[in-house]
Amino acid sequence: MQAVAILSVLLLLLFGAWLAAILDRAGNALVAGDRVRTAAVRPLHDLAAHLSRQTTTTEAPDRLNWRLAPVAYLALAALGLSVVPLAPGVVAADFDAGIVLWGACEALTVVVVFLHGWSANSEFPLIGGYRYVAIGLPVMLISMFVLIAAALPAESLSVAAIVESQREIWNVVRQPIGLPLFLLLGLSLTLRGPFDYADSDDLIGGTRAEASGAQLAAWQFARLAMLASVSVMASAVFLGGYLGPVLPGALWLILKSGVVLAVLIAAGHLLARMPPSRMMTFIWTVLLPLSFLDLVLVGAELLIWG
Amino acid sequence: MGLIDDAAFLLLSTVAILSGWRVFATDSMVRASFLLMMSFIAVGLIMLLLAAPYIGLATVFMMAVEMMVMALFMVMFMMNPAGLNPMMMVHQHQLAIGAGVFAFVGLTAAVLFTDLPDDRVDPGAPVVHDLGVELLGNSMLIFETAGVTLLATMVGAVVLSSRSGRFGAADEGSRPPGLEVGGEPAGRQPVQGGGGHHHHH
Amino acid sequence: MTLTTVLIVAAALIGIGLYGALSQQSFVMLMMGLELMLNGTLLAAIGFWSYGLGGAPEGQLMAIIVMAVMAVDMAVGFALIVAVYRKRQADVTESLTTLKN
Amino acid sequence: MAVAALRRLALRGPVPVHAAIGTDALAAVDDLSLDPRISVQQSPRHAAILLVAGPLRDEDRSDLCRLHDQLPHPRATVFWRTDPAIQIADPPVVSVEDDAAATIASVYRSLIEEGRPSEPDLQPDTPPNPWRGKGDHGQGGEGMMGGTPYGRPMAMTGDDLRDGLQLDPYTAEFGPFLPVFPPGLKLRITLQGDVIQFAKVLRPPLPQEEQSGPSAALRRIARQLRLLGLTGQAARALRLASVGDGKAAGVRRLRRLVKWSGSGQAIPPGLGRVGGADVRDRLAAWWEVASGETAEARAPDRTLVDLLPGLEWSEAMLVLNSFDIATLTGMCPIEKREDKAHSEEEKDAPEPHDHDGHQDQMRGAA
Repeated sequence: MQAVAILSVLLLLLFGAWLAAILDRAGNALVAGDRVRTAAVRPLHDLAAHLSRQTTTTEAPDRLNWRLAPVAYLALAALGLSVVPLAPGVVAADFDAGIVLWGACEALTVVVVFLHGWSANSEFPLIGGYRYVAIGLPVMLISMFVLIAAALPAESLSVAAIVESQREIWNVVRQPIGLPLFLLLGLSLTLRGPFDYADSDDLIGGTRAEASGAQLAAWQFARLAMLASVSVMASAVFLGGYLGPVLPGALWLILKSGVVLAVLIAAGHLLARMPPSRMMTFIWTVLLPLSFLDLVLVGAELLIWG
Repeated sequence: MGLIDDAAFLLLSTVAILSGWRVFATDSMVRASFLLMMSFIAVGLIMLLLAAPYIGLATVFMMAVEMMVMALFMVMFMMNPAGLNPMMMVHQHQLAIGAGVFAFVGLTAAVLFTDLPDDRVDPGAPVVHDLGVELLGNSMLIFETAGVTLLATMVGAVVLSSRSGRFGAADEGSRPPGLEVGGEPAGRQPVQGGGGHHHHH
Repeated sequence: MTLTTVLIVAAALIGIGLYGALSQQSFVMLMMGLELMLNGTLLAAIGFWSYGLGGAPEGQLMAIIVMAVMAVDMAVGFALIVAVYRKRQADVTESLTTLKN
Repeated sequence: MAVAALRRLALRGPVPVHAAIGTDALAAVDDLSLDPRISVQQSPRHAAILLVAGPLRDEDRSDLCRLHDQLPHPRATVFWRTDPAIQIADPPVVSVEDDAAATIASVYRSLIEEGRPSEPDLQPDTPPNPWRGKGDHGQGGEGMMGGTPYGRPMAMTGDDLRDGLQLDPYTAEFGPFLPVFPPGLKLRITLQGDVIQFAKVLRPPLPQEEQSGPSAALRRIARQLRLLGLTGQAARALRLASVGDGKAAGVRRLRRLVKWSGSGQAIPPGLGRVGGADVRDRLAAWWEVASGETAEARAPDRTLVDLLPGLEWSEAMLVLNSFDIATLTGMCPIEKREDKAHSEEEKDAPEPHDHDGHQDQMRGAA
């Protein structure tokens, strides 16, 4: 069963990244008022174009870390996804402390993105890396609070138990602040839209500005895979995961994750990005207190009705 | 299973010790920080083997954040954070090596000559659950004390590191160190009339 | 993997950490030595808990305390570095011959 | 076999192009970017074709060479609306006026499929500052600090504008082909973290045609939207700008879409205040012009180098792109010699280091 789960995790990442690439392009075309002329093979064209170009280097980069960063990013996406039950009893890594493992992956993602920016030895990637640390760390704090809030009704840190605790009512109904805050984390983890402080256009691509060829392709793929991973996690923790009538559980999980993926991509295209200092103020004064409030409300709710 | 555990332990402890040693042997400060993080991650994974999943993963989680901050401080405060210039910033080197070796040998001898208990934790025990019950049950006072200590630390850290102090700006009359002990201030000179801050444009 | 091997690994980490804490001139590097020693301590605590206490939760509590100490060490250490740097623009131990000012 | 399949696949996507924009070519490149056959990339590292659009100044040529060498192989250069500024390929590819996209696509095809040789480096792959063999370990520095190891000046301390912590500032030259800058602008900027401490204009922006009217306003709005991360909306603005008439309804729809994005709140209030108007006001005025109304122009009362210090990088880019190019040029007086008014500020900035010839760094040329 575990072998099936591990294989499914890898397939889910691959398929999710592909779907995300297609939706991303379609979303951009929709917003731009273009004809949506995306095709299922279009991500392959981009991949082939990247692979047909040289992977350049800079003067005296931290080469080991630079080349490893995309791989590590992808590995974190896979590791984070591995604690999510894909169907009743099918989970690649059945930890008692699954949520903590996910939290560790979030923290390490910040490290990996910083390293990707740092090791290129060039200023735009470096600024991108700095900025990402400044924004990424507080966003991660927020996500820990909402995840703990989601774990409270389950009385367990295991993701499987959290899914099971939603048999009667989904967490998104019970704790409505949690899901939007967690989706913000998703935007931040995947360097997307309003939380794209690492790879943004005002920094000429930020941490990936000096990356080219196969390395760039790997980095972009890792970002999309992480997007898939976050979507699945969000649907497991807040939308009841594999729970649902009639259809088999795995299908429900995929459907819900697809919806979350679409919402994340739409948010990335529709929302404007603030300058980082303004965003810092917003996070520390509005979003973080909101996540405290979420935790307090869930605690009160469990005390009264639980 | 025992063999796999042993192999994993061997691998992880090698990583932990090697990366711990490389921390003080690499020129790049950023690499040093993340090597230390590697060491912590390896120790965290050993704890997973020792049936302490929460503590192990929490170590990984905490150390990733802590070493990220550490790396930023390295870049901020070191002259040569990328290690492009080779460097050796050590003092009392022989003594330090001696102390390190002595500590290792002493502790190892103590370990080897002590009759260690053998009361293995039951693999099926709900350790995370037990820990939670303990933290918010019998040991709640200790746990809360740790929390309050951390809060006090945060307040103290902010007070210490902020510029404006009770008696004016913290860098007022600040004086850069000399190139040798007790020497003339190097680099920028203290401004006449006090106040390390220059005009702000 | 026995308690003995776990403790020897912990001793090695403590030894390296002690070397770092004693030999490094830079404050930040010095703190890394301290952290490495605490890393060894943490491993030893968990090792004792795992092999010696038969799963009594107080052992894990000990580890949590060590982690809290690490966090305090980091935060206060960095704050002191910033404060000293503001005052003296110094980031190595040799620059501080006195605690005055 | 696999390689051939890979090439065929690669050819079916759009051509990744990086544009080096010269005089009177900004609007043309904006229009070109809407063509589905090509996709304009911000970073030269992500492109296969370098498009040189519009005439350049003589002094920009060495920057162009450096930019050219940053493209990964296989690469080619296409000149458009200009004579070949630098000798690269023989013969150089010059695009016809009306269909640059077709030329670019055919060059790309021949590059990928038909064995057109990739263009070699224009500059020798040597470090700009001699360093090899110097120092105790041949690293170029003198001891642990100082010197220019690997051609990099070691950062020394300087005041932080925000809280006075004296940490390492970093000085580099940006431009003249940086996509987030107006074309031709070259600045020497001292950064601490991502905060600009000091800026100096080395070269003013190049003049661009069409500085008034709804289309020009929409193009400027598009640049601003791109900085806010709204690439789709920016493309829509450019599309509206490229059609002649009957765009009032389109502009209304776009404006609503942009309003929902929260861009109004995203720009900090009071940012880049010049002549009583901040970035928000200037953006609002462009929307008025884009909707066919008129907005009064305010004469700038500050220079660019006064505006930028203290701003964080993305704020600075918002400010920089909130002026039309004629106004911005007026704000960029070139000081031949450091006059009295600026010499004091100069003193604060660390000794600027020359990065010319830093050929695999993007700072100078990109």
